[in-house]
Amino acid sequence: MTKIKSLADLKAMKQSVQEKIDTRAKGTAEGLVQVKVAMATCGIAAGAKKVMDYMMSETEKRGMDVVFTQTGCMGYCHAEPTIEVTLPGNEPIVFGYVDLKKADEIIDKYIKDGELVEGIIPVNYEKINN
Amino acid sequence: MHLLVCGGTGCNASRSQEIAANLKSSLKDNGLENEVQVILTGCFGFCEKGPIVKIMPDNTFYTEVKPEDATEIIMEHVVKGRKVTRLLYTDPENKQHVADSKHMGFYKKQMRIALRNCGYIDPQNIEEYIGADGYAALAKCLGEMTPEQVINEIKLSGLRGRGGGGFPTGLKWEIASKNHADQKYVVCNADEGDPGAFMDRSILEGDPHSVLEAMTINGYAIGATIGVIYIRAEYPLAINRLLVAIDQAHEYGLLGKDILGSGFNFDIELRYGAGAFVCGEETALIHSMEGLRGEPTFKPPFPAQSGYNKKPTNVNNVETYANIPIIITKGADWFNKIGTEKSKGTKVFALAGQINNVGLIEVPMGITLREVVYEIGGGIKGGKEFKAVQTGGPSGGCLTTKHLDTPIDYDNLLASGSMMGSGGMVVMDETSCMVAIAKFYLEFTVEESCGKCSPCRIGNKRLHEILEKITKGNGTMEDLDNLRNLGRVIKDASLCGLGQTSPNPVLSTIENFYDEYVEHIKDKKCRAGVCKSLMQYVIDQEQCVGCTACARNCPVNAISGEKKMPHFINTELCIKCGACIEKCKFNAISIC
Amino acid sequence: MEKINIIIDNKPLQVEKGQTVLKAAHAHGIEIPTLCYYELDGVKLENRPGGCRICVVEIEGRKNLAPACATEVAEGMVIHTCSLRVVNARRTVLELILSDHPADCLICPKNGKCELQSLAQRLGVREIPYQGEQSTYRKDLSPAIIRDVDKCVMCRRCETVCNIWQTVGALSAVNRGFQAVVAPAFEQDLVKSPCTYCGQCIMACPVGALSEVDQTRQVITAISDPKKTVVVQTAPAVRVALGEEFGMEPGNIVTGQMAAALRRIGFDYVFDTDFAADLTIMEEGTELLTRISKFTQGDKNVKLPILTSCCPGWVNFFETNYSDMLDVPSTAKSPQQMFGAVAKNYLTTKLGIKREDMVVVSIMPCVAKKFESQRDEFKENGNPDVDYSLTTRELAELIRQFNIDFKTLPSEDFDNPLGESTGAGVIFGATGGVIEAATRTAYELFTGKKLEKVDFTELRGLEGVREATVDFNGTPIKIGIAHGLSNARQLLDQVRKGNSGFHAIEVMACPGGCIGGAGQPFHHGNFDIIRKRQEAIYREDAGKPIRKSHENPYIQALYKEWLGEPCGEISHHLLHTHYFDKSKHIEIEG
Amino acid sequence: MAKVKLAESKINKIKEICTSFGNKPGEAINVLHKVQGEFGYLPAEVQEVIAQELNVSVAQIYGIVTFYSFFTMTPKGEFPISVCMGTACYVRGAEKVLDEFKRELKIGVGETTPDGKFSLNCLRCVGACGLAPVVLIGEKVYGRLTPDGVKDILNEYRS
Repeated sequence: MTKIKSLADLKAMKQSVQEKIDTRAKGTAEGLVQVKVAMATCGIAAGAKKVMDYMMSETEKRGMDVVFTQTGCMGYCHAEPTIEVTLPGNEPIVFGYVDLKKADEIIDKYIKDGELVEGIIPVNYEKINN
Repeated sequence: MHLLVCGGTGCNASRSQEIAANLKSSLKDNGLENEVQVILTGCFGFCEKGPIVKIMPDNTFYTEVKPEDATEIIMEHVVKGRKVTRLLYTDPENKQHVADSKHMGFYKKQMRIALRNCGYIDPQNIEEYIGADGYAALAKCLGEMTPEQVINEIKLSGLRGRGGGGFPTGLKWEIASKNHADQKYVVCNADEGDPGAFMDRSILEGDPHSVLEAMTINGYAIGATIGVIYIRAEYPLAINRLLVAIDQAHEYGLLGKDILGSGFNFDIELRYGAGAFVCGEETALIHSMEGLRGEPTFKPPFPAQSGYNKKPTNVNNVETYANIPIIITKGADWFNKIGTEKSKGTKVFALAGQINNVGLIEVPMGITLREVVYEIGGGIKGGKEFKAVQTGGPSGGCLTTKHLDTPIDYDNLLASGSMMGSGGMVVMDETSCMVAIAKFYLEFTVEESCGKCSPCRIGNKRLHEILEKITKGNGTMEDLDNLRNLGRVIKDASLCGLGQTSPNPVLSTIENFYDEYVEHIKDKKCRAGVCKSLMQYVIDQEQCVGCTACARNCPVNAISGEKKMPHFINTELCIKCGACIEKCKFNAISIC
Repeated sequence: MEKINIIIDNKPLQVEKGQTVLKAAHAHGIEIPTLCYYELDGVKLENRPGGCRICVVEIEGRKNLAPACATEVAEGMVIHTCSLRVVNARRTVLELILSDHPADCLICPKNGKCELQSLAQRLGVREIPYQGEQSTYRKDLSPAIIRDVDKCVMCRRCETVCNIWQTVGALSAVNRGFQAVVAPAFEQDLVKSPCTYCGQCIMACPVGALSEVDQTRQVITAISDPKKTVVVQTAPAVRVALGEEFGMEPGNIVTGQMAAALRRIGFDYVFDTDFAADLTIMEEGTELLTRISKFTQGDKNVKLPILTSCCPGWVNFFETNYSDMLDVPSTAKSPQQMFGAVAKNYLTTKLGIKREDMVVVSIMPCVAKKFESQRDEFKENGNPDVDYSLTTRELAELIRQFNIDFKTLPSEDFDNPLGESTGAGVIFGATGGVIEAATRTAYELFTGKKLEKVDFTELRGLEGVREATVDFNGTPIKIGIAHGLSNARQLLDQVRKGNSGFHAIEVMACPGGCIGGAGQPFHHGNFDIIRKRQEAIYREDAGKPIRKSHENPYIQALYKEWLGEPCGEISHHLLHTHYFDKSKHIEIEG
Repeated sequence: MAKVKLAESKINKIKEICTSFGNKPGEAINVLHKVQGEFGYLPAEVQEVIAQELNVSVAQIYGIVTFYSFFTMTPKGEFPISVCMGTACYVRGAEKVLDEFKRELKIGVGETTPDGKFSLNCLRCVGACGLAPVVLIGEKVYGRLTPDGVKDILNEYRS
């Protein structure tokens, strides 16, 4: 069964996805933390998968409500693996050179307490609005 | 509150560590060490104005901060909440201080159009793509536009092929649409073979649906119902993501029969490349798709007339396609305001080599090399001297300090003896020998030449041999003339784009680094210390303490000497591997 | 034909639309040099990969030089064929090609006939500034063809001929870049490939990368041996081409001079393969008639159509590609081998000499004949029926070596009894000739009537595949003709399906038949030469007093004296053969 | 009659792959990819079977195999090592890393160690330029490699 049969279907789907994303971004729903892991060849080669798996299990262990998504290359190939953490109501922060130790630190300090840790990659471009 | 101090190489060299330390101690003095944290970050990519200190959450951006400014920042900004105006960034145009870094022009240096979704959405979730306005362009085309209107929009946008040559995309589509046939094809060239370029891979891995959507639009515009993606087999992840995306698009009715109820059918299949750079050339690519040796054929006929299976075929590369959906949704007028007069939009570059921020960047056409290297790229690694940037890979040439302020677009690059190519940008410092670089690229071309036409098959081999001779110290001045003549003839007389551009690395380095060639030939010297035959390793008898580390690590036992006595290198035996230099703790070994 | 206006070398010209720059220029007396370009217009064979870049010209408004052979003219096109830019590029490209080509011209089999050599001469190359590594490969010696690919210039002509015209698939471009070369699979020797030894690759090769095995030395040795009786036979197509080797116009018939020259060289008997061709018709024609009558009587064991088996390239081809149909071709040996069998069995007895003391040499327009003569089934205790098979070119070489002024040589006749032939034997040299000759005889034998018109023009021509139905007094006989193995494949595939409806099919591997054989003087792609040879063949036929094989008095005598009847006991042993499965079989290991 | 011998299971596998692509000559490259994926390399006998199944000359198949660097006729080692020689890796010292591999393994490029454990090859850009110089062992990517690190990496596989 095809899910989108017409323009209206597409628009409806866009709307609903947008809402979901917005909800996630604004973190209105019970202070959801969002973590994106750059999973392109560079990232994976540098160990992004391991980091993501580790963070997922660690946050779960600690009972933290974190949504993980994989995404494509963020462009910071020099600092792979890179992850982007968005705390409710905050600008996204990108961390580079994330190994398991750094992942622990990010969970313990930034995700838990909003305390920044070293390894931030300053974002140097604007996102265009669709 | 957080104080972010740039810990990038450039800023580090300008004592950013010291700044951080001073900030911390000043905070302590004020008893704020628990409320405010000082964090060292990666490079802000704004090294010209470094060191940088950024205050969060108010986004204040202090530039050219010195260690002694730390106290003032704490006292004024943190304690009293007043910005330190003199350290704020000054907008070069209106000379105004910019308090909020969001308003700094610097952040507009990069503009992500083709990469708009890379790093934002989950590439394996079509719903996220739809949420990011994905497939809206397709819906617009199918629902509101005629094929002619679609082509016209692309023509108006001024988009040019991002794969190398820069042929106007709209015009290409128009030619293919005007050739009538019972079957036409749309082909996405994802055989990114340029060593040092990986933007296509990143797009396919990060945003596969944008390519699928664009190909479908392309199919609608020219009247094709089958799309083929020709992708390098060396990109397993990209292949995987594409396969998932194609499945999802089918499932959601965005590929297949009667898309969005429009009656338009379109399907996409994959074909795998098998490691032949020449297959980036569209006629070679088509032969490879047909299961043959990927040898190019003479054009005309163009693929738009007779391509895959002898049917009209439109070939575009990945990055070109990634631009299409957003041009349709935002309109040609939006797109053609970006870039320069003849090169519209943005270009993705893979910044690599001796540069701090190796990575994928997307910049508007017309940006200068200086901005790319020193601002976005964070400058040269280890604070070394910038020497050249190689663009366009084996088809391109080198740009040097004199080109630092030339706006980058198709025509300017061509005029400076290089080309846009697929967008590899390899930055080189003084440790790169330009003769060796030319040789490196020629080695590549010799290996990748298909062998069909004589200038490329034999000519490039000869170019490589002459370069080899020069790097071995056996060159003559006559060789330079031969390189030039041969290079010109190969460009002029070769069958396809590979041969027509393969001498560029040689010709442009001769043009820009003539002295370095002459040094190799006349003085038998390689200033970068790369050409082994021209080097000799010597142990400084004063510096050497006789620790024997070098001798123990020499793979060919060329180093001798008594313990605690200065050592010697037997230059006859030495293979110039450099192992001794790496092991010497006393800087006693040098190359001359 | 629509005309358009172009300018070549400042000359405004009106040329045909759709033509290439090369042809448009040629039509107006401007000869742009070429190397990889090869065309046999008569059989629509074309090789223009645009790869050698020798024919590049400057077209105003284009960034790069364009190959004249592959560029179509367009209205208003301004072309320069000898601007400084073009001349420099052309010469540099040639110097590059020469830099990767052995300079052993003096001992090269193509010396004096090499297109690269002429090019170097024409462009006045005196030195090669770009010296460097030369590609080297193993030399490949097969029974008929020598591959010396160090000399290969990657023109791809042989590849095109082997794959497109012949569909043999022995050769392909392999490797890439500087290592690229044309070779059989796994760069193995030709003997391990499906090569049919048709030799058209040799004809196409502009240089000495492909050549035939030279046996002139062995022949001279045999002639000088007083113990040996050396007998020579000459194939029909040789007499209409040999003159070209001595500067005569193509189409000159030099039968008499050839016989005279052979005698001066020292052959003891100068005979004619045409005689054996007549004999072939007797055997093959009888076989055809037997098959037809058995077939019409409903004999299920009989296969139709019958396929001719005179062409050794063709025989190799069906043994490799149609091994499931080995009972379809005629079992009659080729004229060369019939001659050999008759010479070594009948003539030896007649002359009272031992088989070992007779050496049979054949002069053939063919390279595959060298292979055929070495087949095991054509040997008796290791002694072959035909000892040496020379090409037309090798004969010319012999004639020159023996200080003979061929042009002024007075004509002489062949020796008898194996020197007399009919017009039917002569036309074996052209495509459709064998089947026409067979028809002339079969008609009379089948109908018992005298044939009024011996010229079956419907069977002649140069179309790759031809079909005709001949009325055998109320019985329609459907005949198929193919020259070129790609065309043969078309017919054979129909036969394999069982719905062809043909009674007889003639196949020749080479363009135009034996007149375009690979042993003939090089035509360098000038198909007019083949056309003129073809005209000459039919002229020779028309001038013959007897034009039907069964009317050849020496043939009649041979049957009376020795063979008995066509397809009889002796024929079966000496004049017929069988075929082998040479296809590749995938077998389970272990 | 020329014979090509191959194990039954292999013949069947090749036939199966060819059939899955409709035995079309135009699918030759896809077929070769699949078959190489199955057997690790493309020996002559395998090419013979493919040629027969796709009804093209084996010379043509060999022409394709030798054209594309991805296809190989020699079996690779248990752990195939590929050193990236893309530009980014080259300017960051890939050559030195390659030299170290050669020295450690005592084999040249395109060769396999006598014990069949390692084979060494160069390839052009895996697209992980940010990690230059990059080496692949099997599917695993090692980035930011120095000659010093070569021995340690090999030791991971040597035991």
